[in-house]
Amino acid sequence: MWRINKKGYQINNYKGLLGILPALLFMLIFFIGGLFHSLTLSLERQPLAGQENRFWAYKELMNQSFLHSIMVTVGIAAAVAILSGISGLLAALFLAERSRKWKWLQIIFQLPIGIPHLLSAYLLMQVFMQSGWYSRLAFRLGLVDSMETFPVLIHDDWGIGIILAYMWKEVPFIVLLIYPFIVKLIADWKETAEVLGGSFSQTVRLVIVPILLPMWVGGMWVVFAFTLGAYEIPALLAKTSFGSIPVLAFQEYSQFGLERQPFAIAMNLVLAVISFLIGCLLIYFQMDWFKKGRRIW
Amino acid sequence: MKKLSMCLAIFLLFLSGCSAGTKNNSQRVGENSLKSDWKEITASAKGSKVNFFMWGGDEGINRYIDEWVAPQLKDQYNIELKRYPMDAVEFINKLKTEKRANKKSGEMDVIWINGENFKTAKQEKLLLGPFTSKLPNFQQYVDTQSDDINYDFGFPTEGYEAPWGKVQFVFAYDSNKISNPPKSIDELQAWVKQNPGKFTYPAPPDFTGSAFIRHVLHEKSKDYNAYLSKYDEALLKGEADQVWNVLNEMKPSLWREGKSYPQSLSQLEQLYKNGEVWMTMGYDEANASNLIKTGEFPASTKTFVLDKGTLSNTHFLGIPYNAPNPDGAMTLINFLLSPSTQMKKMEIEYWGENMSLSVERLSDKDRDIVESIDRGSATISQEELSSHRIPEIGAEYVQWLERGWMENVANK
Amino acid sequence: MQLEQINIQINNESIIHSIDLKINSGEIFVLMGPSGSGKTTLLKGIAGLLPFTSGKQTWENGTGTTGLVFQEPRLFPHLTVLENISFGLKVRGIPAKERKKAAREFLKNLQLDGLEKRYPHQLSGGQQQRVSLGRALILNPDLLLLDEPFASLDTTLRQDLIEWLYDLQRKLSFSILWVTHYLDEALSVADRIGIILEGRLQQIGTPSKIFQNPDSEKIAQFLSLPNRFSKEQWSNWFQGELNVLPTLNRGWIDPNHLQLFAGEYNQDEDIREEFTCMIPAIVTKVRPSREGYSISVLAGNQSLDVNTTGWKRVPTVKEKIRIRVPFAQIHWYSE
Amino acid sequence: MVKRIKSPGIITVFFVMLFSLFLLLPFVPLIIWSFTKYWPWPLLLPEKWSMDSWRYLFSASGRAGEGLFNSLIVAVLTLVGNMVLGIPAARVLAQNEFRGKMIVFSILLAPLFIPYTVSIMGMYDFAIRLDFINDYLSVAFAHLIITLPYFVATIWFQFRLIGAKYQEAAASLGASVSKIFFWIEWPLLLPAVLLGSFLVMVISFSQYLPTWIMSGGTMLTIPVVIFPFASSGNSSIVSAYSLLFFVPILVLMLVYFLLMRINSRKQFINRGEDIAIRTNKHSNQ
Repeated sequence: MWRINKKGYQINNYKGLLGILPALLFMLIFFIGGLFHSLTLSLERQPLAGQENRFWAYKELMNQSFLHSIMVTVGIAAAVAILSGISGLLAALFLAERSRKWKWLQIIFQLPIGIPHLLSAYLLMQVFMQSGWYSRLAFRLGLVDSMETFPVLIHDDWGIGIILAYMWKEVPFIVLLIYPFIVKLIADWKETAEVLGGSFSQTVRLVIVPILLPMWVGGMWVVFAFTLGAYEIPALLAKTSFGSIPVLAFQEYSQFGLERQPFAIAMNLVLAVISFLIGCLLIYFQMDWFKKGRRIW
Repeated sequence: MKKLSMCLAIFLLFLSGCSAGTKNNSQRVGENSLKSDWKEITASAKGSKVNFFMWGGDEGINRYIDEWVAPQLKDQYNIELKRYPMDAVEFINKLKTEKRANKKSGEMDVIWINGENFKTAKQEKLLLGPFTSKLPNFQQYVDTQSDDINYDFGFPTEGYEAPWGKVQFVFAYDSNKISNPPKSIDELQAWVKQNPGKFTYPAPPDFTGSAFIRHVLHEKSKDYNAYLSKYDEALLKGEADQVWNVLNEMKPSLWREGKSYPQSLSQLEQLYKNGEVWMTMGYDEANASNLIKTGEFPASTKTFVLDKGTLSNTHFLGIPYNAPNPDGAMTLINFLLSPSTQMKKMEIEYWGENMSLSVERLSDKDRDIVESIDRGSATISQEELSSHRIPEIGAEYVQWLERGWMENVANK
Repeated sequence: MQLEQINIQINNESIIHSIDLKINSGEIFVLMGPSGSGKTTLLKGIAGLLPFTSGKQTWENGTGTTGLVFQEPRLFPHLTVLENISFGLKVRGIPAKERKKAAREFLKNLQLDGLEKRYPHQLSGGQQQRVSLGRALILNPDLLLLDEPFASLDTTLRQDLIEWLYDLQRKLSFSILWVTHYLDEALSVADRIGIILEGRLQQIGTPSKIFQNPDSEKIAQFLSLPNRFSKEQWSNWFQGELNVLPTLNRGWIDPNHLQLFAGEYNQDEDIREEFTCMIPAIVTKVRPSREGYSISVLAGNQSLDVNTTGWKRVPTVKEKIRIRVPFAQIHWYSE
Repeated sequence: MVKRIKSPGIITVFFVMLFSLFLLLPFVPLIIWSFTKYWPWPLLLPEKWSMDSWRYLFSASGRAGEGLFNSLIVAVLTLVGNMVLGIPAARVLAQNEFRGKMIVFSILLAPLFIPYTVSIMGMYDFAIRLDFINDYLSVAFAHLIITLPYFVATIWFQFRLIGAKYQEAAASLGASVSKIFFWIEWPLLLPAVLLGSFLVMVISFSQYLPTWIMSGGTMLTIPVVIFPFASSGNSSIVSAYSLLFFVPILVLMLVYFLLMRINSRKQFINRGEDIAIRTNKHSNQ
């Protein structure tokens, strides 16, 4: 036995930690390095454009309309995250309850996963625009008599089209993420709760959702961070003056010359910082939840 | 953790070392080509590969390059042509970054540019240099003295780019829905009021939308020709308000009450195809005919120009400073400027676009052929187009207008 | 509670066959059976987790409630001890104040005072299982169903908890249907024992009845009764016809009732007025036990177990000995 | 008494049905659009049908084959990178406790939680200096950044489920570390590796910006081929391309389910669903 402890299976062995090094270095160099390099780029002086101050890009950001843009971007991301989270949870619960009989439903819920965001924006535009397919269906059903009477869902004032397109992509993502855990949790706890008199909905509310919470919220966070930084969907579906930051940043980045690129990068960095701060808050909560026994494994 | 921070430090050193190296000027790979004569160039281009970076959103243009140009080039010069679909803004940005990173050998041999892109490229020394004088076809068939060859949106070309084609801005409409299209911006304004929701234009800085607001400027300006000379911000500032007024007056009767605009010409065309709007527009006089041919536009689509004329411009082909195969690039450009290649381009089957060559310089036989080419049902006659042509203004004005539109129209 | 002709099928596979069972109020009924015999299925059926395919479940007072405790504690990991215990009250819609008060009071019975704010992963195994029991008991079930509740605990802890639960049950006098495969557990708590084999309830009776008169060889085998032989074998050893009911064709005898004699046969030693026989045998194994020795012998080709009390003399392996069998101590049963 | 499970309310069913339609219906006009060029409002179905878009797709200009091929190569390279970097990292994270573990884990998962656009803008600058690396490889690098968090998380979770008991048993029988991995852990890990690989390939297939940046626009994967059309609004061709894009995804899905089925026949697996099934079997006794 002594021999095995000494040279056998490497738990708590310093050498055993080597395995993480390649992945860690890779992420440090390319991801963190890229971030850092972006930061230095955003702090570049642009004497040609009359920008001598190192922080000119950030100074220029401090104005009413950018603040508004932050609110809009964060608001949309939060709305997408929360709506996708709730719908995804409900759908996953439903699928987990009757997955055997309704296997085809699962397939439907996994379809959008493979579609890039660009195409999803395109797909949704094709159906939701005023001259889109749903409008034609509504016309056939006699619900509208001209395309103008069909509600404005794409390029609208409230970003409904954007939210719909993101939900089309992200609800299946949430389902994919939490479905196996819900199946496991139901298997683990349904009987126990039933024996104590809990109905299925009580089991879900009092047991499954609380235990799932860290994973579920984590998934919503991923959706939030992605939505915050993604370009394709607002670019295609937002109204002209909507002010989504990734779109503004990409316009600056690609259309107004090299000297405006630091400005574009600065915009994106602000988003990254917001995402990071919210992330820190979440990690704090996760640790707390973890202490309180909310873990699946 | 110590190790990690060391790695990070090394990496950062590496990065800063790289950016320090950027400041040195590099010698150009392609300079030799610019010094060689045509024979040497074609000889060294034999058997090589040319990467052609161009906007890839049109099926007809792509087919023209891939199905007609590429095989011919292979046959005649033994050069392999590879088309890469990319927007001009994107490859100019790529070049800029490559320049900053001091990358000596890039990927692009020939790029399709004009206007702002060309200006940026030339100003930031992203182009190889003056090369058009080397091309036999350029010398022989192009009207080297004309302004639309020597100026690209008011910016002197100086041989840094070779003209590939000429296009003119036209409006398109469905003749089943509109019998009598407006002939001026004023009439358009009136028409829009009568037919609320049936007209819109792409939001600048989209290329087409930007051109549309320049037509407003053209019609409202006291002296449009003043814009053709040196950039003067005060001049534009003085007249811009009128432009915004016109556009803002139109706004409540636009599609979606002007609360939103199509993001691109394609979105506008989509609206037109679906029947949401009754009019579209574009910087290509043959586009409507093309789309009728492919079945995307209703056959009743017609085009018109404004009485005071519409903008026209020339688009060009350039060679980046770090082209891996400048000899092949020049051979390709020369081939693209040959009469037969240009005439093929005019055919509605592929592209339908006007050629950049001067018709007067063609042989009699070729001239007959050009005249017999069918340019499609919606394309208006060459005479009418030529007589309603107005020149483009400087790229600075264009950018100023684009930003101004966002501030004064979109966000109002 | 009474069960009549209960059948349970799962996926068209019959697990429980026509079971009739009555559990009186205040009694502890222990259900024993090998794994796979359908114990858990029956429990779940009674608890309402599985539907009965056919049959009737009735209660003395019309309706009744059950509480089920599993082998693993199955405590909700995200709830404190107090919250776990009051879970059942919560789902019944009892206001927070009341259920907390009830749960706190109940903690004393569970000997868990002071632990109410702990999370399950901060408790020992025994504490966890007590919480699990408390969680079911606080609902005052008419019948508590226990599915090998202490099987995963170590022996001393198990015995302590059995003791504790027994006392609690006698105090609060609820009835228990207790599934276990530990004989000692069964014997120390059971008012009655039921044996279930292959989905059929084979025998019900008091512990002593079950052991003295197993209904079949299968049950005897399950109970691992020692020294089981057929009537023919016993007749051979007793050299004559035995005075037993003809339906009872097998018999077993406890190793403690067998006596071991070393050396030559001595008539004087056999003076008691008893019907006995002596079997010559060879010692094959000797193991010490708490009382003395537990010895395996071979008589012909039959193996017997004999216990000796006291530590006086130990027969050695391969030694020739004889075994004295008192006929009166043999328990007869039918195959 | 335990309440019997009621069938879910009509509202729930309605909600799920509505959502299924929401997910499914947009594909209908997509398919129709790929077979027509002109389809104005309010026609529910076009009057004229045409195969032009499909013909174009498979013509020399359409580059469907080239796009598929390149996408596949990049995806496979990305997958290999994920295996090489991800599995050892996940193993360490799951089986070892060390100081700074939270930080290391956060760094590996960072691209999930911090919008990576900004990092890619920095990488853009950086990528140019790496032009000695093969295009396929450098694109795979960018995809690796985006996919690695998903892969590591999936594998890590499976390692946690497996626990250390089998490895300890094998070690006590004298198996070496490599043998433990290949004989014990790998088979148990397989379902997670399959799921992770599926995710990685699907995500890699759909990347536009990173592909574009790292190759300088020269790597013609399917999204890069589609993009100019998507922004040009040629509905018919975009639809045809989108459907083409769907083919490898569907094939992958099929392969995934097939492999999972083969695998689960061979052994008991600890994935969530299987646990459920196993628990049910257990309770059936």
